[in-house]
Amino acid sequence: MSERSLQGENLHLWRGDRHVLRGVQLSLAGGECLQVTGPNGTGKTSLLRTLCGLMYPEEGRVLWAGQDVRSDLPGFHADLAYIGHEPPLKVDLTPRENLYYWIGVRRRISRPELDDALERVGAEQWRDRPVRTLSAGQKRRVALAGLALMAVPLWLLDEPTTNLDAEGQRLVGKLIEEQLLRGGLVVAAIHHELPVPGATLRRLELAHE
Amino acid sequence: MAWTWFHRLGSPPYIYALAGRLTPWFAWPAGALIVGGLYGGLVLAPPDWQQGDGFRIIYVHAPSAWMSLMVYTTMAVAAGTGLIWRMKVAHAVAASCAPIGASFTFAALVTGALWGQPMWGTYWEWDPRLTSELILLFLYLGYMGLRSAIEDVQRADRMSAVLAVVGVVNVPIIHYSVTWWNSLHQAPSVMKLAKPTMPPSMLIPLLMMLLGFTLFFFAVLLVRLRAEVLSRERSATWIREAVSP
Amino acid sequence: MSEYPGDTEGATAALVSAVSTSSASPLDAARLALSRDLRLAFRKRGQLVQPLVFFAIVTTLFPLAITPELSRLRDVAPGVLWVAALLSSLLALEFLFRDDAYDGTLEQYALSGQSLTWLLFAKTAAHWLLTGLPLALMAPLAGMSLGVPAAAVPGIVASVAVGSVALSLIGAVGAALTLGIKRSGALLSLLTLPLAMPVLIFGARATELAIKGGGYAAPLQLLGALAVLGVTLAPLAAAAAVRINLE
Amino acid sequence: MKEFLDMGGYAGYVWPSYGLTLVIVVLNIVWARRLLARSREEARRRLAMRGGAT
Repeated sequence: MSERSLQGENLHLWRGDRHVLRGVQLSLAGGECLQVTGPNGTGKTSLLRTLCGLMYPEEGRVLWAGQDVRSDLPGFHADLAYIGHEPPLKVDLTPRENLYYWIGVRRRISRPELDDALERVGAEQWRDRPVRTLSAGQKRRVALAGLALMAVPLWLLDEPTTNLDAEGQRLVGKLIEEQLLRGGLVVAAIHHELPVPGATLRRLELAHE
Repeated sequence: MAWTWFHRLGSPPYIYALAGRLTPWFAWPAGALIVGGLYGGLVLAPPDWQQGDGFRIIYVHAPSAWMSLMVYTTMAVAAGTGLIWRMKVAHAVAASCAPIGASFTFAALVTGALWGQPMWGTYWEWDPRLTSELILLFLYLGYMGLRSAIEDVQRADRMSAVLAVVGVVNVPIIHYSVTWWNSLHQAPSVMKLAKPTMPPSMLIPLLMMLLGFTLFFFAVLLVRLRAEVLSRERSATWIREAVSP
Repeated sequence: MSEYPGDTEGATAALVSAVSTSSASPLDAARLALSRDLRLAFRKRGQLVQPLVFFAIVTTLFPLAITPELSRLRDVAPGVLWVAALLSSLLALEFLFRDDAYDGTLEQYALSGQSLTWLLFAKTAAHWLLTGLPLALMAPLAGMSLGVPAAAVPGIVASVAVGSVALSLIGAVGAALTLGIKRSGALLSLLTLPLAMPVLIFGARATELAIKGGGYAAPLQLLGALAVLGVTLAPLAAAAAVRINLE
Repeated sequence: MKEFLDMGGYAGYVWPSYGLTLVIVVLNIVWARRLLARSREEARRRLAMRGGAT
């Protein structure tokens, strides 16, 4: 089993007339967290979507465990969790139902496992209410529960602390810390500081042209 | 390396220059063949024993109908190539094909109707060939509609490529089903093309027209291709040379 | 922290085993994708019955437009039923992927490690269960109002049921292709209807033969062939289109 | 000549067919050339804009 690692080699991405990613290099090993910063519109989201294989870079490649991810996309996807700007939740379903379907498509989960995860993010009071009645912060917490439930080594998080109160932000930090302790990798696009210990934290600053 | 030619075909500056050089090599023979075919078809070929001079519509109807199918197939092959190898030039070819094909499909429909009036006594007959041609026109219009509805050129390329491939799988099915449907409801059509018994004086002009139209398609395609390649490019250096007056 | 399957001190090794042993089988994944759509549809029952009501209204229009004479309506009944079925199934298509694209579900499907083609097939199956099957069950009722004899009912149900499989699949491709486009309704029809014409031809013929009391096996088999071809190819095309849309 | 133009009584069908096809052929040439001219113009404009910015 090769070492868990994520590399981006010389990534170039164009969106229409804009050269969004201009030769981005990154390398991340197990137990490390990369914090991607930069003003709006500098390609943080595009970088995450390129890393997870949704977007095709015009040049360069992404390596997972030393292998080009294009050679086995489903295998790579089974190893990663990507949470975008909006938590991927159905407003007509409850948090419990949401997680049951969302995570269930990827891996088998038991009911107690699911309830534990929801309890962990403080959702036991409202886990059976339709998501449309929840606040933005509560939705974000459900997404965090899903993230934990996926049990995958690579996390790609786009602004994971948006809409969260101080306690919620600490929860994000705690989850990331645990993920790193397990030898997992985290790439987070974020405006402010991630609340995790600095030793494992690395930075990538994106800037405008 | 055996694959060099393939990679070179994917290079926009190379294609832009090549298309410019090749255009006259298709345009002039196309012109000569069409003029020759017209003379042969209108003047030299004898009137048909059954349809008289009315049959001469074949010399414009058949090439148009041939174009409608050939261009669609070319478009789908180019689109598929673009999808599989993520080749921008192939998408540019597909994008260039659609308006040409649609216009000739329209010509095939109208000339078919004009031929139908003296043969059937009505302009429109639900003849399988004409019905298929009509559906093909809808397919072209759908393709062009989808393309124009998507702002981003690359996304438009790839989305419409999927549609072109789906469409080309459907064309034979549509043709078969329409023929099947027609055979239930009426006698076989009078409009028979390219009868094996056609004398050479009739057949040769037809073949000239078919080949002439095909070459004409490639000539127009090459001009359009240059435009499409240009609009997909961002690298300034070769464009500056290409467009400097 | 007991909710983590591999959450022990020894970290990496446990995580690896947890991931590799518990991934969902393709069958489970498809079952979940399908049951999620069914559950969502039953939460929004209003949208569920709209295509059916539309079908009923369209079939009512024809007697008003042509004649109330059942003997004459019987002749046009196959065409009326099939055009109405085609349009009703089209009506529900715009929403097939729209919500999922909007709330990120499609993105998660594409990144789930499962085959996107397969998951979209499951979604299309759900769509058929929610529109095609009810239409097939309703078609005989509409047929009766057009003077169709009771003996034709099995033939009508069978042909609409099989034909609507093909319609759902063709529609799924159209819906996926028009995902990123605002006000895509007219374009969706323009893309989908020409592709659906063979289904209309064979379906109407099967219905006609059923009404006349003839053997309708041949057109029904052709419909079946179209459905099989759709099953094998349409989800692939839809998945390609969805991926492009996520780019 | 008159006989040729009459097309054995089919003139009303033959000549419009040829005419329409000719129009389509010519239009294809015109449209293609106009498209190329326009995208060259566009490319030149883009170059000028980029040149002005840097």
